[in-house]
Amino acid sequence: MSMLQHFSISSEPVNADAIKAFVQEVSTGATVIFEGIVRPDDMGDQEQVASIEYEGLPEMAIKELEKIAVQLQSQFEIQSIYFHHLLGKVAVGQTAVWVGISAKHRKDAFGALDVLMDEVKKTVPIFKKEIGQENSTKWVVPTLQNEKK
Amino acid sequence: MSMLQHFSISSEPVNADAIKAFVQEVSTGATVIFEGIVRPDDMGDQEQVASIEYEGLPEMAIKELEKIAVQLQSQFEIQSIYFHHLLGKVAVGQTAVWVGISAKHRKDAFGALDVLMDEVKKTVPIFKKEIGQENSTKWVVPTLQNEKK
Amino acid sequence: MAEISVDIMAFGILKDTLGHDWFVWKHPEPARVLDLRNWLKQFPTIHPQLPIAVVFDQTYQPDDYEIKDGMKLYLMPPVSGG
Amino acid sequence: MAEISVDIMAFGILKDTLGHDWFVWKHPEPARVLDLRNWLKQFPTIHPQLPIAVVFDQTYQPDDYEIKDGMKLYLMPPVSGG
Repeated sequence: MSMLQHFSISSEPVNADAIKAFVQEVSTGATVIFEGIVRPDDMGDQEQVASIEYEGLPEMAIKELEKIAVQLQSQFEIQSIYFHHLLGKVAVGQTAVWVGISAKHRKDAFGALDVLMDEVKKTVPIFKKEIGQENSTKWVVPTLQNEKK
Repeated sequence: MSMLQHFSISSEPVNADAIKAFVQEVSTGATVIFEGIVRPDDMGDQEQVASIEYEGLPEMAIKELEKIAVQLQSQFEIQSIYFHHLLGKVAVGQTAVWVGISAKHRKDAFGALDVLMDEVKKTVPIFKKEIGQENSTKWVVPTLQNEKK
Repeated sequence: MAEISVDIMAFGILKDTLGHDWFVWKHPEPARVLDLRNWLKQFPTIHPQLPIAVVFDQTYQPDDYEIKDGMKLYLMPPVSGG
Repeated sequence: MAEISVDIMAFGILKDTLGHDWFVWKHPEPARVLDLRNWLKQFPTIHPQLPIAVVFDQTYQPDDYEIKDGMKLYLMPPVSGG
Protein backbone atom coordinates (compact mmCIF):
# COMPACT_ATOMS: atom_id res chain seq x y z
CA MET A 1 0.00 0.00 0.00
CA SER A 2 1.32 3.42 -0.83
CA MET A 3 1.98 5.93 1.90
CA LEU A 4 2.54 9.65 1.91
CA GLN A 5 5.64 10.60 3.88
CA HIS A 6 7.56 13.69 4.88
CA PHE A 7 10.74 13.74 6.98
CA SER A 8 12.62 16.90 7.82
CA ILE A 9 15.28 17.98 10.28
CA SER A 10 16.15 21.65 10.50
CA SER A 11 16.45 24.67 12.74
CA GLU A 12 13.02 25.93 11.65
CA PRO A 13 9.87 25.02 13.58
CA VAL A 14 6.85 23.82 11.63
CA ASN A 15 3.24 24.78 11.97
CA ALA A 16 1.07 22.03 13.45
CA ASP A 17 -1.73 23.05 11.05
CA ALA A 18 0.51 22.18 8.11
CA ILE A 19 1.08 18.72 9.58
CA LYS A 20 -2.61 18.25 10.14
CA ALA A 21 -3.36 19.28 6.57
CA PHE A 22 -0.67 16.89 5.30
CA VAL A 23 -1.91 13.83 7.15
CA GLN A 24 -5.61 14.56 6.73
CA GLU A 25 -5.20 15.01 2.98
CA VAL A 26 -5.04 11.24 2.63
CA SER A 27 -6.95 10.19 5.70
CA THR A 28 -10.35 9.00 6.44
CA GLY A 29 -10.26 7.28 9.77
CA ALA A 30 -7.74 8.38 12.33
CA THR A 31 -5.15 11.10 12.55
CA VAL A 32 -2.85 11.59 15.48
CA ILE A 33 -0.45 14.46 15.99
CA PHE A 34 2.25 14.26 18.62
CA GLU A 35 4.43 17.10 19.88
CA GLY A 36 7.46 16.45 22.06
CA ILE A 37 8.05 19.49 24.24
CA VAL A 38 11.20 20.41 26.17
CA ARG A 39 10.72 19.71 29.90
CA PRO A 40 12.23 21.65 32.82
CA ASP A 41 13.87 18.49 34.15
CA ASP A 42 16.16 18.51 37.12
CA MET A 43 19.85 18.49 36.08
CA GLY A 44 21.09 17.86 39.62
CA ASP A 45 22.80 20.50 41.78
CA GLN A 46 19.42 22.23 42.13
CA GLU A 47 19.61 23.39 38.54
CA GLN A 48 16.77 22.96 36.06
CA VAL A 49 16.91 22.59 32.30
CA ALA A 50 16.26 25.94 30.60
CA SER A 51 16.74 24.73 27.04
CA ILE A 52 18.02 21.81 25.01
CA GLU A 53 20.47 22.08 22.16
CA TYR A 54 20.07 19.49 19.44
CA GLU A 55 22.67 18.58 16.86
CA GLY A 56 22.61 15.86 14.27
CA LEU A 57 23.23 14.71 10.75
CA PRO A 58 20.05 15.60 8.86
CA GLU A 59 20.77 13.67 5.67
CA MET A 60 21.61 10.44 7.49
CA ALA A 61 18.72 11.02 9.91
CA ILE A 62 16.31 11.09 6.99
CA LYS A 63 17.83 7.88 5.63
CA GLU A 64 17.25 6.21 9.00
CA LEU A 65 13.71 7.60 9.15
CA GLU A 66 13.01 6.13 5.73
CA LYS A 67 14.12 2.72 7.04
CA ILE A 68 11.80 3.12 10.01
CA ALA A 69 8.96 4.02 7.64
CA VAL A 70 9.50 0.75 5.76
CA GLN A 71 9.34 -1.12 9.05
CA LEU A 72 6.15 0.72 10.06
CA GLN A 73 4.49 -0.16 6.77
CA SER A 74 5.24 -3.83 7.38
CA GLN A 75 3.68 -3.66 10.86
CA PHE A 76 0.79 -1.24 10.44
CA GLU A 77 -1.68 -0.13 7.82
CA ILE A 78 -0.93 3.59 7.69
CA GLN A 79 -1.72 6.25 5.12
CA SER A 80 0.80 8.98 5.94
CA ILE A 81 3.66 9.99 8.21
CA TYR A 82 4.96 13.50 8.84
CA PHE A 83 8.06 13.90 11.01
CA HIS A 84 9.98 17.06 11.82
CA HIS A 85 12.80 17.47 14.36
CA LEU A 86 14.37 20.76 15.33
CA LEU A 87 18.11 21.30 15.51
CA GLY A 88 19.70 24.04 17.61
CA LYS A 89 18.53 25.47 20.88
CA VAL A 90 14.92 24.84 21.99
CA ALA A 91 13.64 26.46 25.18
CA VAL A 92 11.59 24.71 27.86
CA GLY A 93 7.94 24.65 26.81
CA GLN A 94 8.77 24.73 23.11
CA THR A 95 8.18 21.82 20.77
CA ALA A 96 11.28 19.99 19.54
CA VAL A 97 9.66 17.20 17.55
CA TRP A 98 6.39 16.93 15.62
CA VAL A 99 4.88 13.74 14.30
CA GLY A 100 1.66 13.28 12.38
CA ILE A 101 0.28 9.90 11.33
CA SER A 102 -2.93 8.94 9.61
CA ALA A 103 -4.48 5.53 9.20
CA LYS A 104 -7.81 3.98 8.43
CA HIS A 105 -7.99 2.60 11.97
CA ARG A 106 -6.83 4.34 15.12
CA LYS A 107 -4.98 1.28 16.47
CA ASP A 108 -2.65 1.41 13.46
CA ALA A 109 -2.04 5.14 13.91
CA PHE A 110 -1.35 4.80 17.66
CA GLY A 111 0.85 1.74 17.22
CA ALA A 112 2.87 3.30 14.41
CA LEU A 113 3.41 6.48 16.42
CA ASP A 114 4.68 4.53 19.40
CA VAL A 115 7.04 2.35 17.36
CA LEU A 116 8.24 5.34 15.33
CA MET A 117 9.28 7.25 18.45
CA ASP A 118 10.95 4.15 19.95
CA GLU A 119 12.96 3.61 16.77
CA VAL A 120 13.91 7.29 16.47
CA LYS A 121 15.48 6.96 19.90
CA LYS A 122 17.57 4.00 18.74
CA THR A 123 18.96 4.92 15.34
CA VAL A 124 18.31 8.47 14.17
CA PRO A 125 21.51 10.53 14.55
CA ILE A 126 20.31 13.40 16.70
CA PHE A 127 22.06 14.31 19.96
CA LYS A 128 20.94 16.56 22.75
CA LYS A 129 22.64 18.65 25.39
CA GLU A 130 20.73 20.10 28.32
CA ILE A 131 21.48 23.73 29.13
CA GLY A 132 20.65 24.79 32.67
CA GLN A 133 19.28 27.99 34.08
CA GLU A 134 22.81 28.75 35.29
CA ASN A 135 24.21 27.79 31.88
CA SER A 136 25.83 24.55 32.89
CA THR A 137 25.54 21.92 30.18
CA LYS A 138 25.04 18.17 30.18
CA TRP A 139 24.99 15.82 27.19
CA VAL A 140 22.16 13.33 27.40
CA VAL A 141 23.51 9.79 26.93
CA PRO A 142 20.61 7.33 27.22
CA THR A 143 22.62 4.18 27.90
CA LEU A 144 24.90 5.68 30.56
CA GLN A 145 24.43 7.66 33.67
CA ASN A 146 24.44 11.11 32.16
CA GLU A 147 27.78 12.80 31.94
CA LYS A 148 28.10 16.21 33.51
CA LYS A 149 30.25 18.86 31.98
CA MET B 1 -1.81 14.43 40.99
CA SER B 2 -4.26 16.98 39.65
CA MET B 3 -5.34 16.88 36.05
CA LEU B 4 -7.06 19.37 33.79
CA GLN B 5 -10.04 17.85 32.03
CA HIS B 6 -12.71 18.85 29.56
CA PHE B 7 -15.47 16.58 28.25
CA SER B 8 -18.14 17.73 25.85
CA ILE B 9 -20.71 16.16 23.56
CA SER B 10 -22.67 18.37 21.22
CA SER B 11 -23.65 19.06 17.65
CA GLU B 12 -20.94 21.73 17.33
CA PRO B 13 -17.45 20.89 16.04
CA VAL B 14 -14.45 22.18 17.96
CA ASN B 15 -11.32 23.81 16.69
CA ALA B 16 -8.24 21.61 17.00
CA ASP B 17 -6.19 24.70 17.92
CA ALA B 18 -8.35 25.18 21.00
CA ILE B 19 -7.65 21.60 22.06
CA LYS B 20 -3.96 22.09 21.49
CA ALA B 21 -3.98 25.29 23.55
CA PHE B 22 -5.91 23.50 26.32
CA VAL B 23 -3.57 20.54 26.63
CA GLN B 24 -0.36 22.49 26.09
CA GLU B 25 -1.32 25.00 28.77
CA VAL B 26 -0.31 22.44 31.39
CA SER B 27 2.16 20.40 29.45
CA THR B 28 5.84 20.18 29.21
CA GLY B 29 6.67 16.84 27.71
CA ALA B 30 4.25 15.26 25.32
CA THR B 31 0.97 16.26 23.76
CA VAL B 32 -1.02 14.08 21.45
CA ILE B 33 -4.12 15.06 19.54
CA PHE B 34 -6.31 12.45 17.92
CA GLU B 35 -9.11 13.02 15.44
CA GLY B 36 -11.51 10.26 14.48
CA ILE B 37 -12.78 10.91 10.97
CA VAL B 38 -15.80 9.38 9.24
CA ARG B 39 -14.70 6.73 6.74
CA PRO B 40 -16.39 5.83 3.43
CA ASP B 41 -16.79 2.20 4.52
CA ASP B 42 -18.61 -0.33 2.45
CA MET B 43 -22.17 -0.89 3.68
CA GLY B 44 -22.76 -3.94 1.47
CA ASP B 45 -24.93 -3.90 -1.66
CA GLN B 46 -22.24 -1.79 -3.37
CA GLU B 47 -23.22 1.19 -1.28
CA GLN B 48 -20.72 3.33 0.60
CA VAL B 49 -21.16 5.34 3.77
CA ALA B 50 -21.80 9.01 2.95
CA SER B 51 -22.29 10.18 6.53
CA ILE B 52 -22.81 8.94 10.04
CA GLU B 53 -25.54 10.11 12.35
CA TYR B 54 -24.66 10.06 16.04
CA GLU B 55 -27.12 10.16 18.90
CA GLY B 56 -26.49 9.83 22.59
CA LEU B 57 -27.11 10.97 26.12
CA PRO B 58 -24.63 13.79 26.67
CA GLU B 59 -25.07 14.13 30.42
CA MET B 60 -24.61 10.42 31.11
CA ALA B 61 -21.81 10.27 28.54
CA ILE B 62 -19.90 12.89 30.51
CA LYS B 63 -20.45 10.93 33.72
CA GLU B 64 -18.99 7.84 32.05
CA LEU B 65 -16.08 9.88 30.70
CA GLU B 66 -15.36 11.15 34.19
CA LYS B 67 -15.16 7.55 35.40
CA ILE B 68 -12.77 6.74 32.58
CA ALA B 69 -10.65 9.75 33.55
CA VAL B 70 -10.34 8.40 37.11
CA GLN B 71 -9.21 5.06 35.68
CA LEU B 72 -6.68 6.77 33.40
CA GLN B 73 -5.22 8.69 36.31
CA SER B 74 -4.68 5.44 38.19
CA GLN B 75 -2.87 3.90 35.22
CA PHE B 76 -0.97 6.82 33.70
CA GLU B 77 0.70 10.03 34.77
CA ILE B 78 -1.19 12.54 32.66
CA GLN B 79 -1.58 16.29 32.92
CA SER B 80 -4.72 16.95 30.88
CA ILE B 81 -7.48 15.37 28.82
CA TYR B 82 -9.73 17.08 26.31
CA PHE B 83 -12.55 15.06 24.72
CA HIS B 84 -15.25 16.21 22.34
CA HIS B 85 -17.74 14.07 20.44
CA LEU B 86 -20.17 15.32 17.82
CA LEU B 87 -23.84 14.40 17.76
CA GLY B 88 -25.96 14.59 14.63
CA LYS B 89 -24.92 13.96 11.04
CA VAL B 90 -21.21 13.97 10.17
CA ALA B 91 -20.13 13.56 6.55
CA VAL B 92 -17.33 11.31 5.32
CA GLY B 93 -13.99 13.07 5.77
CA GLN B 94 -15.24 15.15 8.69
CA THR B 95 -14.03 14.69 12.25
CA ALA B 96 -16.52 13.15 14.68
CA VAL B 97 -14.34 12.88 17.77
CA TRP B 98 -11.39 14.92 19.06
CA VAL B 99 -9.11 13.90 21.91
CA GLY B 100 -6.15 15.78 23.32
CA ILE B 101 -3.91 14.43 26.07
CA SER B 102 -0.77 15.82 27.64
CA ALA B 103 1.73 14.12 29.89
CA LYS B 104 5.28 14.53 31.05
CA HIS B 105 6.27 11.40 29.15
CA ARG B 106 4.99 10.34 25.75
CA LYS B 107 4.36 6.73 26.82
CA ASP B 108 1.78 7.95 29.33
CA ALA B 109 0.08 10.16 26.74
CA PHE B 110 -0.02 7.38 24.12
CA GLY B 111 -1.19 4.75 26.61
CA ALA B 112 -3.90 6.97 28.06
CA LEU B 113 -5.18 7.86 24.58
CA ASP B 114 -5.42 4.20 23.61
CA VAL B 115 -7.20 3.15 26.82
CA LEU B 116 -9.51 6.18 26.67
CA MET B 117 -10.72 5.28 23.19
CA ASP B 118 -11.15 1.60 24.13
CA GLU B 119 -13.23 2.55 27.16
CA VAL B 120 -15.33 5.08 25.22
CA LYS B 121 -16.31 2.23 22.91
CA LYS B 122 -17.46 0.16 25.89
CA THR B 123 -19.46 2.47 28.13
CA VAL B 124 -20.10 5.95 26.76
CA PRO B 125 -23.73 6.16 25.56
CA ILE B 126 -23.26 7.29 21.97
CA PHE B 127 -24.81 5.37 19.07
CA LYS B 128 -24.16 5.63 15.38
CA LYS B 129 -26.10 4.96 12.22
CA GLU B 130 -24.43 4.80 8.83
CA ILE B 131 -26.18 6.66 6.04
CA GLY B 132 -25.33 5.51 2.55
CA GLN B 133 -24.89 7.38 -0.69
CA GLU B 134 -28.31 6.03 -1.70
CA ASN B 135 -29.73 7.01 1.70
CA SER B 136 -30.10 3.53 3.10
CA THR B 137 -29.30 3.43 6.82
CA LYS B 138 -27.64 0.88 9.08
CA TRP B 139 -27.22 1.07 12.83
CA VAL B 140 -23.72 0.05 13.89
CA VAL B 141 -23.91 -2.63 16.60
CA PRO B 142 -20.36 -3.64 17.56
CA THR B 143 -21.16 -6.98 19.20
CA LEU B 144 -23.46 -8.29 16.46
CA GLN B 145 -23.30 -8.66 12.77
CA ASN B 146 -24.59 -5.25 11.81
CA GLU B 147 -28.30 -4.98 11.31
CA LYS B 148 -29.48 -3.58 8.02
CA LYS B 149 -32.53 -1.44 7.78
CA MET C 1 -51.45 -7.37 42.78
CA ALA C 2 -49.83 -3.97 42.45
CA GLU C 3 -48.44 -3.00 39.09
CA ILE C 4 -45.66 -0.59 38.23
CA SER C 5 -45.71 1.71 35.26
CA VAL C 6 -42.52 3.27 33.95
CA ASP C 7 -41.51 5.47 31.02
CA ILE C 8 -38.89 4.05 28.73
CA MET C 9 -36.89 5.58 25.91
CA ALA C 10 -34.90 3.43 23.52
CA PHE C 11 -31.67 4.37 21.74
CA GLY C 12 -29.90 3.27 18.62
CA ILE C 13 -31.19 0.23 16.82
CA LEU C 14 -33.75 -0.35 19.59
CA LYS C 15 -35.40 2.94 18.75
CA ASP C 16 -36.48 1.56 15.38
CA THR C 17 -38.14 -1.40 17.05
CA LEU C 18 -39.69 0.20 20.10
CA GLY C 19 -40.49 3.68 18.93
CA HIS C 20 -38.77 7.02 18.69
CA ASP C 21 -40.12 8.53 21.86
CA TRP C 22 -41.05 7.53 25.37
CA PHE C 23 -43.29 4.48 25.75
CA VAL C 24 -44.90 3.02 28.86
CA TRP C 25 -44.08 -0.37 30.30
CA LYS C 26 -46.26 -1.99 32.95
CA HIS C 27 -45.36 -5.01 35.06
CA PRO C 28 -46.60 -6.62 38.31
CA GLU C 29 -44.53 -5.85 41.40
CA PRO C 30 -41.75 -6.62 42.01
CA ALA C 31 -40.29 -5.71 38.61
CA ARG C 32 -36.61 -6.22 38.07
CA VAL C 33 -34.32 -5.33 35.17
CA LEU C 34 -34.33 -9.01 34.22
CA ASP C 35 -38.13 -8.90 33.78
CA LEU C 36 -37.75 -6.01 31.38
CA ARG C 37 -35.07 -7.84 29.43
CA ASN C 38 -37.32 -10.93 29.22
CA TRP C 39 -40.23 -8.82 28.02
CA LEU C 40 -38.03 -7.48 25.21
CA LYS C 41 -37.49 -11.04 23.95
CA GLN C 42 -41.05 -11.07 22.57
CA PHE C 43 -40.05 -8.72 19.77
CA PRO C 44 -39.00 -10.72 16.71
CA THR C 45 -37.33 -7.62 15.30
CA ILE C 46 -34.83 -7.52 18.19
CA HIS C 47 -31.86 -9.78 17.53
CA PRO C 48 -31.86 -12.51 20.23
CA GLN C 49 -28.13 -11.97 20.89
CA LEU C 50 -28.36 -8.18 21.15
CA PRO C 51 -27.07 -7.12 24.58
CA ILE C 52 -29.44 -4.50 25.99
CA ALA C 53 -28.38 -2.16 28.78
CA VAL C 54 -30.98 -0.74 31.15
CA VAL C 55 -30.15 2.71 32.47
CA PHE C 56 -31.71 4.52 35.41
CA ASP C 57 -30.33 7.68 36.97
CA GLN C 58 -27.59 7.79 34.31
CA THR C 59 -26.26 4.46 35.52
CA TYR C 60 -26.22 0.98 33.95
CA GLN C 61 -28.37 -1.20 36.21
CA PRO C 62 -27.88 -4.95 36.81
CA ASP C 63 -30.43 -7.76 36.24
CA ASP C 64 -31.53 -7.82 39.88
CA TYR C 65 -32.08 -4.06 40.14
CA GLU C 66 -35.68 -3.37 41.18
CA ILE C 67 -37.66 -1.08 38.90
CA LYS C 68 -40.04 1.12 40.86
CA ASP C 69 -43.25 2.74 39.71
CA GLY C 70 -42.75 6.07 37.97
CA MET C 71 -39.11 5.60 37.02
CA LYS C 72 -37.76 6.83 33.69
CA LEU C 73 -35.52 4.24 32.07
CA TYR C 74 -33.34 4.10 28.99
CA LEU C 75 -32.75 1.02 26.87
CA MET C 76 -29.44 0.94 25.07
CA PRO C 77 -27.82 -1.40 22.58
CA PRO C 78 -24.01 -1.66 22.65
CA VAL C 79 -22.50 1.81 22.35
CA SER C 80 -20.72 2.73 19.13
CA GLY C 81 -19.22 6.19 19.58
CA GLY C 82 -15.62 7.16 19.06
CA MET D 1 53.81 -0.96 6.13
CA ALA D 2 51.18 1.20 4.51
CA GLU D 3 49.18 3.50 6.69
CA ILE D 4 45.70 4.85 6.22
CA SER D 5 44.66 8.37 7.09
CA VAL D 6 41.02 9.27 7.56
CA ASP D 7 39.05 12.33 8.59
CA ILE D 8 36.79 11.89 11.57
CA MET D 9 34.11 14.09 13.06
CA ALA D 10 32.65 13.38 16.48
CA PHE D 11 29.12 14.12 17.68
CA GLY D 12 27.46 14.69 20.99
CA ILE D 13 29.46 14.05 24.12
CA LEU D 14 32.37 12.73 22.03
CA LYS D 15 32.75 16.14 20.43
CA ASP D 16 33.82 17.58 23.78
CA THR D 17 36.54 14.93 24.10
CA LEU D 18 37.81 14.70 20.56
CA GLY D 19 37.33 18.17 19.21
CA HIS D 20 34.60 20.17 17.58
CA ASP D 21 35.74 19.75 14.02
CA TRP D 22 37.32 17.17 11.78
CA PHE D 23 40.46 15.45 13.08
CA VAL D 24 42.79 13.00 11.37
CA TRP D 25 43.27 9.41 12.44
CA LYS D 26 46.14 7.31 11.12
CA HIS D 27 46.51 3.55 11.44
CA PRO D 28 48.54 0.80 9.74
CA GLU D 29 46.69 -1.22 7.12
CA PRO D 30 44.40 -3.04 7.45
CA ALA D 31 42.36 -0.76 9.71
CA ARG D 32 39.01 -1.96 10.90
CA VAL D 33 36.25 -0.28 12.86
CA LEU D 34 37.34 -2.35 15.88
CA ASP D 35 40.82 -0.78 15.69
CA LEU D 36 39.27 2.66 15.82
CA ARG D 37 37.12 1.68 18.79
CA ASN D 38 40.20 0.30 20.58
CA TRP D 39 42.13 3.50 19.88
CA LEU D 40 39.32 5.49 21.50
CA LYS D 41 39.82 3.54 24.74
CA GLN D 42 43.01 5.51 25.41
CA PHE D 43 40.98 8.62 26.28
CA PRO D 44 40.32 8.70 30.01
CA THR D 45 37.58 11.27 29.40
CA ILE D 46 35.53 8.77 27.40
CA HIS D 47 33.40 6.62 29.65
CA PRO D 48 34.57 2.98 29.23
CA GLN D 49 30.96 1.78 28.84
CA LEU D 50 30.00 4.41 26.27
CA PRO D 51 28.80 2.65 23.10
CA ILE D 52 30.36 4.40 20.10
CA ALA D 53 28.92 4.02 16.62
CA VAL D 54 31.17 4.42 13.59
CA VAL D 55 29.43 5.82 10.53
CA PHE D 56 30.63 5.81 6.92
CA ASP D 57 28.50 6.69 3.95
CA GLN D 58 25.59 7.53 6.27
CA THR D 59 25.55 3.96 7.54
CA TYR D 60 26.45 2.42 10.90
CA GLN D 61 29.44 0.13 10.23
CA PRO D 62 30.25 -3.08 12.13
CA ASP D 63 33.50 -3.96 13.99
CA ASP D 64 34.97 -5.88 11.06
CA TYR D 65 34.29 -3.15 8.50
CA GLU D 66 37.56 -2.14 6.83
CA ILE D 67 38.42 1.53 6.95
CA LYS D 68 40.15 2.67 3.78
CA ASP D 69 42.52 5.58 3.28
CA GLY D 70 40.77 8.89 2.65
CA MET D 71 37.40 7.96 4.12
CA LYS D 72 35.36 10.46 6.12
CA LEU D 73 33.93 8.88 9.25
CA TYR D 74 31.60 9.99 12.00
CA LEU D 75 31.80 8.89 15.62
CA MET D 76 28.50 8.87 17.47
CA PRO D 77 27.45 8.22 21.04
CA PRO D 78 23.96 6.77 21.60
CA VAL D 79 21.39 8.98 19.89
CA SER D 80 19.07 11.07 22.02
CA GLY D 81 16.59 12.80 19.72
CA GLY D 82 12.83 12.68 19.94
